Amino acid sequence: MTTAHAHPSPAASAPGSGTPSWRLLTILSLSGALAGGLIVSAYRATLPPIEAHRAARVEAAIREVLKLPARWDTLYLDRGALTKRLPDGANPKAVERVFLGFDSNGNPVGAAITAGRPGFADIINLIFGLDPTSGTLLGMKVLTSKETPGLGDKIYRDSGFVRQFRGAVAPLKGVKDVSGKSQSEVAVITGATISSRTVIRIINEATARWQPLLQAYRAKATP
Amino acid sequence: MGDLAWILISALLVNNFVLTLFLGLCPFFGVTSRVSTAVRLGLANLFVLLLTALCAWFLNRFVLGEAPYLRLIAFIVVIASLVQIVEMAIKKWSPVLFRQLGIYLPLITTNCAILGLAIFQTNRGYGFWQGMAFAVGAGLGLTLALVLMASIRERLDVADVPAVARGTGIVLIIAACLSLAFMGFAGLGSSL
Amino acid sequence: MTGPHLVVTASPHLGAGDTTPRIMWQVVASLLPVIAAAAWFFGVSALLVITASVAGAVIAERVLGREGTVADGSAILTGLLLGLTLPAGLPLWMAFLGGGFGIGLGKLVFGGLGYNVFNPALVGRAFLQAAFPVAITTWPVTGGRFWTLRGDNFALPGWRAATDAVTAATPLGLQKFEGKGTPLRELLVGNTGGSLGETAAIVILLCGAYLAWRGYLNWRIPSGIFLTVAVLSATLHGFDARLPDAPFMLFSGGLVLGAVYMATDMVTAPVTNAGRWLYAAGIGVLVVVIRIWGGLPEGVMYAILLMNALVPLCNRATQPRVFGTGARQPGAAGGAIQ
Amino acid sequence: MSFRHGIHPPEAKELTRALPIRRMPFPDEVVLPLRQHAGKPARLCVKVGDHVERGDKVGEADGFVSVPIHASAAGTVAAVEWWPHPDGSMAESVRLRVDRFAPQVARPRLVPHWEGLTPAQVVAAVQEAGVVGLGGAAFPTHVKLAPPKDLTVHTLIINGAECEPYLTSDHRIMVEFPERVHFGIRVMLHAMNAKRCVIGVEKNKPDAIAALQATIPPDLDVRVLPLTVKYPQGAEKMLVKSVAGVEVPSGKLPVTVGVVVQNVGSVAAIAEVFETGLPLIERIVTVSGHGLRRPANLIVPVGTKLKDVLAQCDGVSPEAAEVIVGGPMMGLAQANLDAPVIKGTTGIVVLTGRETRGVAIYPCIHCGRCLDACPVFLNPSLLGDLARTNRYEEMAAHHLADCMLCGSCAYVCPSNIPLSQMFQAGKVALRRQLAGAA
Amino acid sequence: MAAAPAASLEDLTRGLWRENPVLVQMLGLCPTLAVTNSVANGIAMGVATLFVLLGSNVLVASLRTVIPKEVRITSYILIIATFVTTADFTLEALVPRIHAALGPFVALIVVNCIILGRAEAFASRVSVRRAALDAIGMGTGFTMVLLMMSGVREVLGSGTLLGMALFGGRFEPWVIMVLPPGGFLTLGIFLLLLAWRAERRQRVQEA
Amino acid sequence: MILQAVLILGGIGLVFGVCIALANRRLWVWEDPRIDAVAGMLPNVNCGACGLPGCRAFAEQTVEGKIAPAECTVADAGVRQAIADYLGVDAGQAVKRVARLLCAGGSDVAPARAEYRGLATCAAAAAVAGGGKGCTWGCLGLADCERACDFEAIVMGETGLPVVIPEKCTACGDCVDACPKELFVVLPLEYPLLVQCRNLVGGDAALEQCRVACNACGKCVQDAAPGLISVASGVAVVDYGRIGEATAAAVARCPTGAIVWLAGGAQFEQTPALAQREAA
Ligand SMILES: Cc1cc2nc3c(=O)[nH]c(=O)nc-3n(C[C@H](O)[C@H](O)[C@H](O)COP(=O)(O)O)c2cc1C
Ligand SMILES: Cc1cc2nc3c(=O)[nH]c(=O)nc-3n(C[C@H](O)[C@H](O)[C@H](O)COP(=O)(O)O)c2cc1C
Ligand SMILES: Cc1cc2nc3c(=O)[nH]c(=O)nc-3n(C[C@H](O)[C@H](O)[C@H](O)COP(=O)(O)O)c2cc1C
Ligand SMILES: Cc1cc2nc3c(=O)[nH]c(=O)nc-3n(C[C@H](O)[C@H](O)[C@H](O)CO)c2cc1C
Ligand code: SF4
Ligand code: SF4
Ligand code: SF4
Ligand code: SF4
Ligand code: FES
Repeated sequence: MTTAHAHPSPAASAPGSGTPSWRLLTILSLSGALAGGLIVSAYRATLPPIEAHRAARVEAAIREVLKLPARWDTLYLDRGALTKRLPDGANPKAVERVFLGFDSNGNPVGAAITAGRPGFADIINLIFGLDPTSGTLLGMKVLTSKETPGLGDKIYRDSGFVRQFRGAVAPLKGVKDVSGKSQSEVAVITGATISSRTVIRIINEATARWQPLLQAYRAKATP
Repeated sequence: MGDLAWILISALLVNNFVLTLFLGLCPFFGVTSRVSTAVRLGLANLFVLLLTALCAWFLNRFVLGEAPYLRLIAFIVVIASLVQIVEMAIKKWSPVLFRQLGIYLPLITTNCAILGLAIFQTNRGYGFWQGMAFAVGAGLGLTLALVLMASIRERLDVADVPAVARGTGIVLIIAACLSLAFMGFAGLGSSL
Repeated sequence: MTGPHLVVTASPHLGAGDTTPRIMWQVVASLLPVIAAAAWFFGVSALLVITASVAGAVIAERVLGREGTVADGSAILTGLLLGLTLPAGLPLWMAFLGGGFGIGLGKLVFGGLGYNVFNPALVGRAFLQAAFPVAITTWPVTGGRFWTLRGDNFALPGWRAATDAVTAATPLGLQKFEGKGTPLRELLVGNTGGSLGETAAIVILLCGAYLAWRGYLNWRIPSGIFLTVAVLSATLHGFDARLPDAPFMLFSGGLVLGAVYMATDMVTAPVTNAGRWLYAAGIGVLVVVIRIWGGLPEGVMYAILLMNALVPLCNRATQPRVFGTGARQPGAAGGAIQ
Repeated sequence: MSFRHGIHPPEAKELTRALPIRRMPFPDEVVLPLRQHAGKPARLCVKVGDHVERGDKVGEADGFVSVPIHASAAGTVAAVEWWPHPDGSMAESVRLRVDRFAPQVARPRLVPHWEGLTPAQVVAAVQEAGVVGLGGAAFPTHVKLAPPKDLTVHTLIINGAECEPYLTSDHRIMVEFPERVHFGIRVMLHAMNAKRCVIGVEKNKPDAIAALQATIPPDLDVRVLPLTVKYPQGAEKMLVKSVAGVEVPSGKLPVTVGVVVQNVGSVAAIAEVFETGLPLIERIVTVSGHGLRRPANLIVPVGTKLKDVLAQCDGVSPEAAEVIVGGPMMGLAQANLDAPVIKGTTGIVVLTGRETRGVAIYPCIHCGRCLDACPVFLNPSLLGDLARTNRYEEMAAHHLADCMLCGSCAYVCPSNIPLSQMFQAGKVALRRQLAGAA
Repeated sequence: MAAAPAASLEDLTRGLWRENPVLVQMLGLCPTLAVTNSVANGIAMGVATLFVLLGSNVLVASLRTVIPKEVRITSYILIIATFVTTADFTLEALVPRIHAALGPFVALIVVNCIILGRAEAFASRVSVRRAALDAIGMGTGFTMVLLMMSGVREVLGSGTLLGMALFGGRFEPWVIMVLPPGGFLTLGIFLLLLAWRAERRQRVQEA
Repeated sequence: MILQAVLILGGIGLVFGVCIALANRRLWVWEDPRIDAVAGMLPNVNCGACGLPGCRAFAEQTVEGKIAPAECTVADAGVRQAIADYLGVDAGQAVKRVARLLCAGGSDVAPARAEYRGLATCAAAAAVAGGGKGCTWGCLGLADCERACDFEAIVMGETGLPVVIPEKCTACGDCVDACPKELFVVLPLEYPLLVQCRNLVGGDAALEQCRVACNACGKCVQDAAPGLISVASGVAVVDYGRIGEATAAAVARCPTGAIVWLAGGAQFEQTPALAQREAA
């Protein structure tokens, strides 16, 4: 690669002259190798803690929304069905997945599902626990959001709001005042109606999508 | 389709690159004294953004799958080289445009909006068309912000701006007002 | 000849007699009925909030502005209009801050009267809305005794308002988030929740008609806004009956106050009549878009601010066609500023 | 019958509307600037000490777009020197001590009879008689009577609009001498080989309309057209639009659309010239204003000092603040009452302190009133902003050249911005820039 | 090359105020505005930038005789990108929360004009020592501005400093300060105040 | 891993290296880099004193050798020398020229005849009855020239006349363009003789308008070298082509002081207040 603007005098006006090409190439290759080497070493050195952090974050989220399961399986979506095995040749990062949790007796307690959609400011990503048989929610945790501090961020700061999802039955309904008549009612936060309704909508959409898949998986796994 | 529309609208208005994400402030503050130049720079940026989205998609898809750690360096090198080629082309074919954009053309390379687009696109796992929609939205959003700022600054050219505010001070205040106004688009497309 | 003491001035030696301060003070005067209506619905709190925002605006103008500009009345007008867009229960320190910010950063840094690009009252309000989104969306109910405060008006500067007042959702909030309508009569009379000046549509329309008749506001702007909003919302309502109908869209929220008093601020509106139609249509469209598809129940303020930003371009696109030429003035190419 | 935009200033014509024209006595001294008309100034042709008779030339026409200057009274040339001009500058002038005892009577014809003259000879005679447009611009009338060969004139438009407040001289001419107007039309039509004539008169002069209507000679195609009362109805291009419905292209003369506009006063002056055989040495001036003791419509010898004319009207009242030559919309304020009445002086208006515009100027609030007032559809608000920041080239790009300085914009501006003054200064600056570049 | 102590001091302090990259040179505004909604973010960003600046300046200065002119920009970008990637990984390993909050802006240090600008305009012409001093000065100047900005924005916008509540429960935070307009507003007001001070000082001097 | 990294980076580098090399060959436009360098050294105030449209044009012409570095009167001697050294040419010589005002009629000696009200600029006032000043040629004192000067070389004096500070004046000619009365001329500083009046009225009439007017008495014409000064149309005119023959004797008998002997200095004796301001 050469840059065009650095000719010191009219005499040197022929393009690319000055330094011989072989030298440029050597230097570039050398620096490329050097850069690559440095980066790779940095990557190697930091990979374990980074992976650990990421895993810990996922783990904490799953634990929270599945009410402390004993262990969990990762189920991948492969050709319209859930499987435990990663499809061949697929990039593990690019395949959609859910986490199926079990209690200490080995009974499934529910699935942790991640989902997202645009909220008030940008996309809200959350994870929630779902008992696929009854449609009962086990918990909800917002992973990332950019909602307004003081308003929209109540969807994860307001513990009252978050607590409502534990035990609620999907599909949920956002209301201003809970009548107590239905298990599906969730009171939206005043001043953050949009954000709260987005949370509800994410859960409803994700439930509609994953519940049948999970049920089918369970049906297949039981016999 | 709805997804693409949201990506476009979001990058254009709701999460405007300049006014809410703070990407591309150098041209926003530097090259907005005349509307005509701002339009051209905006469109040049749109063009480079499209190129970038294309490159990023290509690199992510075919080159970097195995080596995510090289993402940044690959992006920057590829984009820088591409822009350099574009720059030479403009210098050759439109010397007037080249002179007007002056030193800012090479700076498109070192412009946050470009690299930011590539990074966002990667982090959000956008596919090809999503990437294109994102680039178009971002580019138009950048152009919109540049043109608005330039038209306002042209108006202020004949205003009696107090000495302390002349220069960058007033430009930042305008940016703040524009950014406030763009808050009106918040939640657009998140329809309940 | 020892003649008279001669004065020489440029032609024309006569003037139409209107002056900028007179226009401003006339608009101030025309707001008095609106303020009275606010006081009727929200009691003493209304007057307190308006006073605080006027004080903020005037003090900023006095301290930061050029000598003697308070007398032109524009700062007071800004303060009044800002006050009228605020909820009655707002802590006074916030209203004061809004007035100061609006004048300081919305007007004086641009060079003062005539040079600002954005409507200073709305810059003040947008600032407050972004800074204190909870306080500014806490809408007290109308009615009640005159002397009862409608909120924690006297919260200490910097302190949060105690939330004990009776509040209600605005008609727009009700419509957007709960799908509940409000009777048109209530909207027209103003017996609904909302900011001080936005509730009594009828009073504002009457005052606006007076101003338009006197030539102090350009009738094209409110007409264009009302027309656009009516047509658009009627069409959308026709497609989807759950969306609000045109009368509701017209008379709820700040549309009437915004269209009559704020979009018409000539400093921040286009100078050409064609540009004004364009500007008005833009505001109308944005209001409908934000109200129906946006995250906020109300979009008048943002619509006006956004169109304020587009005013230079509106002007540029609508330069008059010069007598005896086929061509407009240089617009896009030649660079019409303003 | 109107054009778009424009304004409605108070007319204030009642002060002199009904006052018959009267002749003022000769002053002791007249001052004849050699530059009284558009085009090249006249060339001096007398020396100090020379004696001249009334109607004798003191200056020769210098080229085609120029006219001679004639002595308006018999007397002796006292000096040839720089003298205050009503446009505010100093001009080379012939100072004539009027011979008190000279008979000032009609002399043998200096201008030939018009019958039998070819159009070209009429044009030459008109030039020799020193006739210029009396509507204010003082453009040599014979030039307008000799349109370029490739253009034909189908209509002569007579400008009887007199839209300036206070002024009534044209009004009185139309009321008192309608036949003279028609005679002038006859001469002009002959000179231009045109057939049709329209006299445009604002509707606020019904007596003038009636008088003209009643005296139309049967053999002439003359029509009297009542016009909307609106300023600047009398501006040439506006009048053409009102009367003929066409816009004279920007930068072009009315003759390109086949019309020529002449002021009623000019027409009457031509008639008078051919009737009396004397060149243009006097004119009718409205002297009016609330700062004046006794307003009047006067026949004033050209060259009479303003102070002498004012003295004829019993002088100015104590409240008088500003003396304007011309009307209050476009006229020029005078710093020196020694300046003389010249051929283009339509009126002298004395305003009181109360009438003059205020001093406080506010920034432009973009109310757009000036855009709605400007009859040539400029953007005075923008031009004003550009002028304030000395951006003259951009003003030119925004058609400053089309501005006719009518002052409508400044009249309506609530911020009291002296827009037309700024535009005039801008035009001067541009002209100087051009001159500098050349 | 033994630079006089005065010159080294000059290299070090230039970036702090007189040629402050943000306030005077108007460089690197994107990160300055984007990440300053909390002090922790500001510090992390400042330190990361300082690290990259120091690394690249030193490397560029030490390689200045080796790198041919034709490929110098490319080489600088390579060098910078390497340091940035390293910084990015390190931040994610050490302070994952802050790394997440900074979003793409750590990676965007690559295109921060300050860094390329210093490499090109300064480090490529001087000794390693001077380049290092300059990097420290500029980096500190940048960090200082980030600290000032994020201090104001966090205190007003959240009522906290480094996450610790300052005013007790009844403080009403100015949410705008942590929103995008608040970034523009804070820097704008900073610049207005600076200009005002400079003007006043000049007036005092004249009087 | 390292190998992979190197391969990828190398691959990318190679592809684009080739692209750019190709592009370089086909698209590259040569521009003399010295222009940028010289432009960088110039003051970049784009004042036009050199007679060229801006500093970059000056840089182009210096590089081409069409104009000597010294012609930039704004740059100080060091900068001019630096440019000259850089280009290996001679810095050249430029005559120091300054703006001179052709009027001395301050408000103390040249009274106004009417009170001008309106826009406080000379250009605007000049269009209104000549600004109301008794002498219609004279300075209106509304400071258009002061505002036009980019170098703060013009200060309005006590009597409303602009005072040019020769040290700061770069002879850019902005004041010449700005003054609607065309009262400025740019002359070499060393030219000693100046008629500070443009009033064409002669004799006592001139003195009525202004006490320092040139009344065209012709005394200076008699006292100077024959033909050096002439009185044409009411005002004395110096033939600067023959300025070398000038002596101070020419101004000795001027009854009004309209003609002055400057001896290479500033034009007006600075008033005490002005001098103080300057000293501060
Ligand atoms: C500055 C600002 C920020 C806001 N942020 C959010 C938000 O993060 N989430 C949200 O749902 N609504 C947000 N809103 C929207 C309003 O608060 C909206 O009125 C509210 O969602 C409606 O709730 P309500 O029906 O309880 O009034 C915001 C509004 C403003 C002015
Ligand atoms: C430079 C100039 C040239 C003119 N040439 C002609 C001409 O050739 N023929 C003509 O009929 N009128 C000519 N006119 C006269 C104009 O048509 C017009 O009558 C005159 O400018 C006065 O009009 P006003 O008072 O509306 O400005 C000319 C005017 C000017 C200023
Ligand atoms: C704004 C404006 C108003 C004018 N008003 C009149 C008027 O009322 N009457 C008139 O005779 N001429 C008026 N004129 C002058 C005419 O434009 C034109 O010069 C004149 O009618 C031509 O006739 P003349 O050459 O015989 O004077 C006006 C000019 C301008 C620019
Ligand atoms: C009809 C009319 C409406 C106005 N509306 C506003 C307004 O909404 N906000 C405001 O700050 N000033 C308003 N003003 C006052 C004035 O124009 C304003 O202070 C300027 O924007 C300050 O430069 C208005 C003035 C008029 C005549
Ligand atoms: S003076 Fe010029 S700009 Fe003003 S109204 Fe008349 S023509 Fe239009
Ligand atoms: S009339 Fe005056 S205030 Fe109104 S737009 Fe025109 S110049 Fe501005
Ligand atoms: S010299 Fe000219 S520009 Fe300067 S103040 Fe005098 S008249 Fe005005
Ligand atoms: S007479 Fe001469 S010196 Fe006096 S004011 Fe006039 S031009 Fe100036
Ligand atoms: S720092 Fe973001 S574009 Fe320059």
